[in-house]
Amino acid sequence: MKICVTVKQVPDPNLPMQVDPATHRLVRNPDQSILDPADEYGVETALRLVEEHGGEVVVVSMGPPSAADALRRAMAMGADRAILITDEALAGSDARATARALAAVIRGEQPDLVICAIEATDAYTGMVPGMLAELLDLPQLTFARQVAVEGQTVTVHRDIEGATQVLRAQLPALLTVTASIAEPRYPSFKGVMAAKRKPIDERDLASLGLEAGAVGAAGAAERVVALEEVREEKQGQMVTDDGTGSSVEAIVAFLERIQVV
Amino acid sequence: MTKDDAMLTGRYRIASAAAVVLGIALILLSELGGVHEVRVFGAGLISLGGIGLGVLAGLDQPRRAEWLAWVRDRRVALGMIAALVSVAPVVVAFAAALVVLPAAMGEGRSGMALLGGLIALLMLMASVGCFVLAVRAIRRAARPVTPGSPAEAGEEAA
Amino acid sequence: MATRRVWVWTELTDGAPQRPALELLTAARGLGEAAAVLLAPAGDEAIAALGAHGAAVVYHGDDAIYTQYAVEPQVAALAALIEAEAPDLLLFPSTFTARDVLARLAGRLGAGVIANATSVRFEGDRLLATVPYTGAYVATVTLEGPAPYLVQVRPKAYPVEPVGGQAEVRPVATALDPAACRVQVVETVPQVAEGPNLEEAEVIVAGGRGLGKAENFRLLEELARQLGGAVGASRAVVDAGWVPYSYQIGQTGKTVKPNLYIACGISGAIQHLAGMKGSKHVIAINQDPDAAIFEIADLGVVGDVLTIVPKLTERLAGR
Amino acid sequence: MIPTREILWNITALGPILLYTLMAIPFVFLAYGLARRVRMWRQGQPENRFDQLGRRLWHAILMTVLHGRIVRRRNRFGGLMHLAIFVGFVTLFIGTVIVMIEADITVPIFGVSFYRGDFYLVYKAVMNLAGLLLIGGSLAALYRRYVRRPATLETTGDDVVILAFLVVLGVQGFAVQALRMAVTDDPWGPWSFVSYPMALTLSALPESWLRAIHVANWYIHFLTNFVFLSYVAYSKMIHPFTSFANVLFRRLKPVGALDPIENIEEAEVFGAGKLEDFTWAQLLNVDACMHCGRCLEYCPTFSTGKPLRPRDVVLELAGYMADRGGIFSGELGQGENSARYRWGAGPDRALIPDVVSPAELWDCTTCGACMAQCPVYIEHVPLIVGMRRHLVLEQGEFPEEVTSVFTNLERLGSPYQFPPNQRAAWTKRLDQPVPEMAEVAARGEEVEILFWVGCLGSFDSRNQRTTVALARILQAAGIKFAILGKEESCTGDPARRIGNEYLAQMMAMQAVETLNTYNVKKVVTACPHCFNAIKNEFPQIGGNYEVIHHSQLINQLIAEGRITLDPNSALARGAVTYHDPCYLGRYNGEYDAPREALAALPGLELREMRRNRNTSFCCGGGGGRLFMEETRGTRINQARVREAIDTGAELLAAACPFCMTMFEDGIHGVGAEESFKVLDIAEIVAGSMITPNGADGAKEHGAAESEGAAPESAERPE
Repeated sequence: MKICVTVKQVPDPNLPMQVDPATHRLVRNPDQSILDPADEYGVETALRLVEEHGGEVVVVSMGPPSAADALRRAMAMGADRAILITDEALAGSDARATARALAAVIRGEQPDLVICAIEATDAYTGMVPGMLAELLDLPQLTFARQVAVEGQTVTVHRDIEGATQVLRAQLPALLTVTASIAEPRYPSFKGVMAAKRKPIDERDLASLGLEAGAVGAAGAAERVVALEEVREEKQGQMVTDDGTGSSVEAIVAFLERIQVV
Repeated sequence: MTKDDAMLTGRYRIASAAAVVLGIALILLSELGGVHEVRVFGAGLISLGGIGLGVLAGLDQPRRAEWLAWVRDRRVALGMIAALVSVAPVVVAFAAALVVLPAAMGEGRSGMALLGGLIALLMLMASVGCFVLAVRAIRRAARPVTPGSPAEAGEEAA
Repeated sequence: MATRRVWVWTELTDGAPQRPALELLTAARGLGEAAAVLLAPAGDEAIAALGAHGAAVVYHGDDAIYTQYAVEPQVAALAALIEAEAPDLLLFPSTFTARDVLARLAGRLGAGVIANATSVRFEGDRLLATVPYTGAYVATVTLEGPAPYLVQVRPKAYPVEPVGGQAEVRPVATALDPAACRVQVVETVPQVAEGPNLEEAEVIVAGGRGLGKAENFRLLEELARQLGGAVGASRAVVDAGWVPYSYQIGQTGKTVKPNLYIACGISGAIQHLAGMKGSKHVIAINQDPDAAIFEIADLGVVGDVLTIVPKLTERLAGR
Repeated sequence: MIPTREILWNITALGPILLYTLMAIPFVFLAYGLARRVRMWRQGQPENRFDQLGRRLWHAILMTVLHGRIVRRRNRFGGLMHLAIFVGFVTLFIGTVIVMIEADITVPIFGVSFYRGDFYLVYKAVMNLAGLLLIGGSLAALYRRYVRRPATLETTGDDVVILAFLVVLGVQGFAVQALRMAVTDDPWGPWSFVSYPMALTLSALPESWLRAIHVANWYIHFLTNFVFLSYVAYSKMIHPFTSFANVLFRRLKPVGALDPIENIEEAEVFGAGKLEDFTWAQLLNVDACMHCGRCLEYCPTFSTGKPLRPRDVVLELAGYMADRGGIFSGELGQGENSARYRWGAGPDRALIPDVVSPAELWDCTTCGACMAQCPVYIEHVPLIVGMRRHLVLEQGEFPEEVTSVFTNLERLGSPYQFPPNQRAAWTKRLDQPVPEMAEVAARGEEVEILFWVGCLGSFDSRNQRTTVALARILQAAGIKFAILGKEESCTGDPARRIGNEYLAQMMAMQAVETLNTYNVKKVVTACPHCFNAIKNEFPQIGGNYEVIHHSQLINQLIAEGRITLDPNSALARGAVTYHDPCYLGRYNGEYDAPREALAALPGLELREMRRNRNTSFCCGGGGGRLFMEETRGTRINQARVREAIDTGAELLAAACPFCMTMFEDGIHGVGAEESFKVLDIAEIVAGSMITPNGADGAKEHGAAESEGAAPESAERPE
């Protein structure tokens, strides 16, 4: 079984994020960028499936050359191979442009399964997997918290509003996986060293047969018009209860403000 | 081990064995021929040769030794016999002392003789006690070990 | 200029339109002529409800196939409908199925999408949407290229406003090949009322030693039920045997990242913080004004948990 | 008449012939067994333990012959018992050699006899005393094993057989002497004060009988000796050799420093997954264990019912090694020796998890109590960390909770998920600013000392109070200091002790680079783990600094009068007990400074816990345990808190942020938060300082310290 996992290098979500005011893009400092934690679940899922059924795990990413680090991390976890789509013309891609580039590579790989995170930790639109499924003409099974493959059938358990659901489809198919699917492994040092020796297949636009106008900022439909920094810093508001539950109103007001009620 | 090493080891082994044989000859000479000056050299050669043989065998590749297996298979019985043999003469000596204690007390110095009897009694008890404990321990050690895993043992502890 | 035609993709729960769809109808009315797209077998009440909330038109497809998890038939039908009717804007809520349909539809149409919008408006012909970005920024974004534009809107961004209209029903009769639905639903089991598990809960109510005794944990369970959340605990409470280890949040327990974390009687040792620091919003209730938990709380309440929590539960139940 | 006796009395020429000829046998056995062991040890990795031979030799004599660690106040019975057996055995052995020298060398070769006169008389008395010591000591040992039965002691068949041997050998000796004197009626008999009364009693027997029994005893005595000597190398009686060798070749580097994996990027083996991955000295270590059980006495895991027992880990390895080395079987791969050990099942087992289970390995807090107690200097912690390294680096296996610790260290430089730019957040609580090294360097200035805050001191609000208190003390004393702020990162201590050597080295190298960039000379820290790493492990990678622990600095400042304490401090009143952090006390020998600092406050009455100083009982947080759930046995931190409460103190003085975290948890765990509290030494001193303004420090800063205390809805402090 061949599994393609899409991964992304994102700025460490624990560090303050910065946006370039001129380009309206996230400042991506390679030193502070990591393999998207959300993607680790997909890599882990793929590794477990391959451990069970045999096969190959190929991680695919689009990004600057420094995104190779994220791919190495995935390979240190155990992925066999990595493909990095990197081209200056790709900068500024939106979901649509990203999906096109990824689809171009994955189409060539002919995998049995494509596994994606539900959404990336930096942009969290969650649109790429669905677009990718359409572009690759694959059935999509989303929000999986449990996956099983039997023969040519993939079965997925998912939690949706108020219910749990079991979905089934024939391979090839595309999955998106949630954080409860499996605890991602921490790569052993052996894995890290092995990953250093594994090749990263770099692809540029020309090799993918994509037009520069279809991807990158030029191919993006979504455009940022304005960016405003919100000082929605944590208020750290303190209320002292008078002993009769007087603070309840303040709590309710807070709940309303954050739209929980 | 290289070929040279093997040759060297072979030579050491011959030398050690020769030392033991020569040592034994010197001892016989010393005791039977009354040449007591050579006794210490005989003893020295036997010791050195013995050590040499032991070290060479110890550093060598382990190999199956039939007689060792024979000993091992009979180790409980051998242990029992050894225990009995080592204790028997002292038991006889101290038991005899206790038997003749009344007679010894009759010869004057009765206090000292009584003390001697007491010491003999204690020594006898210690010997017999140790004999019993050793026999028990030898039998217990021969029992097969119950296999188990460290983790199981840990749960037991917890 | 013709009136803009704004469609709202609609889902039903128990035969009634879901609340997010009704919110989007409010948004759609403000932008032009509102229509609802309802691809599901539905009764008259559902259609009427959509009309009552401002849908001038309801595009209704009632093929039985839609009762399934029918993303592909939906996309096929929507694509055909869009080609035929050429709407200006489609609004989608943020539900699981809406997201699946929207993304796939965008792929089919080769269109861009704005996700997570908190407001949508037009400036001339230009669509503008507000999207929170990385937590520290709010971006105003647009979509380039020809209509229709696809936008996914966050829940509760717009209020539900009944206006008492009546919708015209236009049947959607796209020919659908049952084989086009490649994903089958094997079973759907309604979730038991226990609420979500800790790792996935959007709201967590967690208790510490400040609760005094094991029985008081019940108060947290009631509040959690009211908020649709889960109950967690600090290590001290688990150590004391009040609740099982599966409740433990912290360095040596579970790591959680809910939208809202309500810490009740928890002092906030680093071992606990390590497990819940990723929470988006934190409310802390504690008697001790020096408690470390207040340092990471968005709202700190100095007071008695045993008084405040039941009051809060009662107050929320009354809404 | 000159006192002497006939040597080989009543023995024909056959006696010496047999005696000397058969001597080859015990020598072969002994040499074979010893050589087998040496061969086994040599399967280990190379390591230089042949440096400083003089020091090594003296220390080995001190610790073995002179019983340096064997006789201790806390192990008096066992220690004195051992000493008695040792002195008795060695004296008797030397005595035998003396007789041999007389009979075989000086008389036959040189015609000189010295075995006479006063020497002979004293000899007789000494030998009788030695015999008594040997028998008495051995009987005491049996009494200890069968009657006293300390929990830390387990008795094997081997133990009993050896003790029985020793008793019987002693008794045989007395019997031979008594029988001889009963016949010869030795006029100097009373000098042999044990044998003499028996000789008197025995003399009532006919001489022929006495002679016959004497001969039998004489032959059996030397044969028993030969059997015993032959048995030595295959039993724990090998210990005079292995113990001596083990102490001789012990690790001389600081006990707090773990040896790094050299050149890790090029290494092929990480940690110990097979026996051969240990160094030869470690294999010797394993073989030197005599299962005395002292390592268990202060072991936190043994005391709280966890699977890990350091003694058993060592014994399991020893049994496994014996199986694999084939001492008895003569063939590699026969499992005869496993019988000595509890879980013996042959040599086909994997080191981990069959011989040593991961549960055992993860239980260890690396507190070092086992190593401090071991009379023969076995180093358990490096063995355990070696196997942890294998699990982490090769297998990627470790408790789930640790994953976040590793990823946080990798990405954020701290085991907890806090960004580096929040490291200096605590400084806002001080009236005076605390400069960061980068600013100081930019101004071209220098500081006296760098305050290494540490991760817990930086991010954990409880330990931030200690940090703030220490900074206030430094400011009050007028010390020019700076912090690294966002440039500080973990020293690698937790990662290293969990076994992630690669990550630990990266962390340490980064820290050393930062410190060297600013040309730091002197470092103070409130964290004994940072202290130990900077002091003992950073020199491994080119970081050499003078490092002092905050308790030492505080004590010094008090002694020099640079800070003034209020004798009526409200904070420092009543009974207090001090907990020795493992990484400050046992690992770095500092027991006094914190106690002296507390003694400077007259309102405090220091009460010692039962386990203190080098027998201090771990808080449970070391070795990465702070970050792992304690799933087995009872809680270590609660055991220690109860012990502290049992002293009658209401205040526990801590000197380590790990301990602080464990104790805060432990106090809640035992439900003592109303009546008992824990404060760092720095908090106690800072809270009792008279500041230059003349105000009582505790009152003035008490409020400022209680962060977030602002009553009505106020902005957060930072």
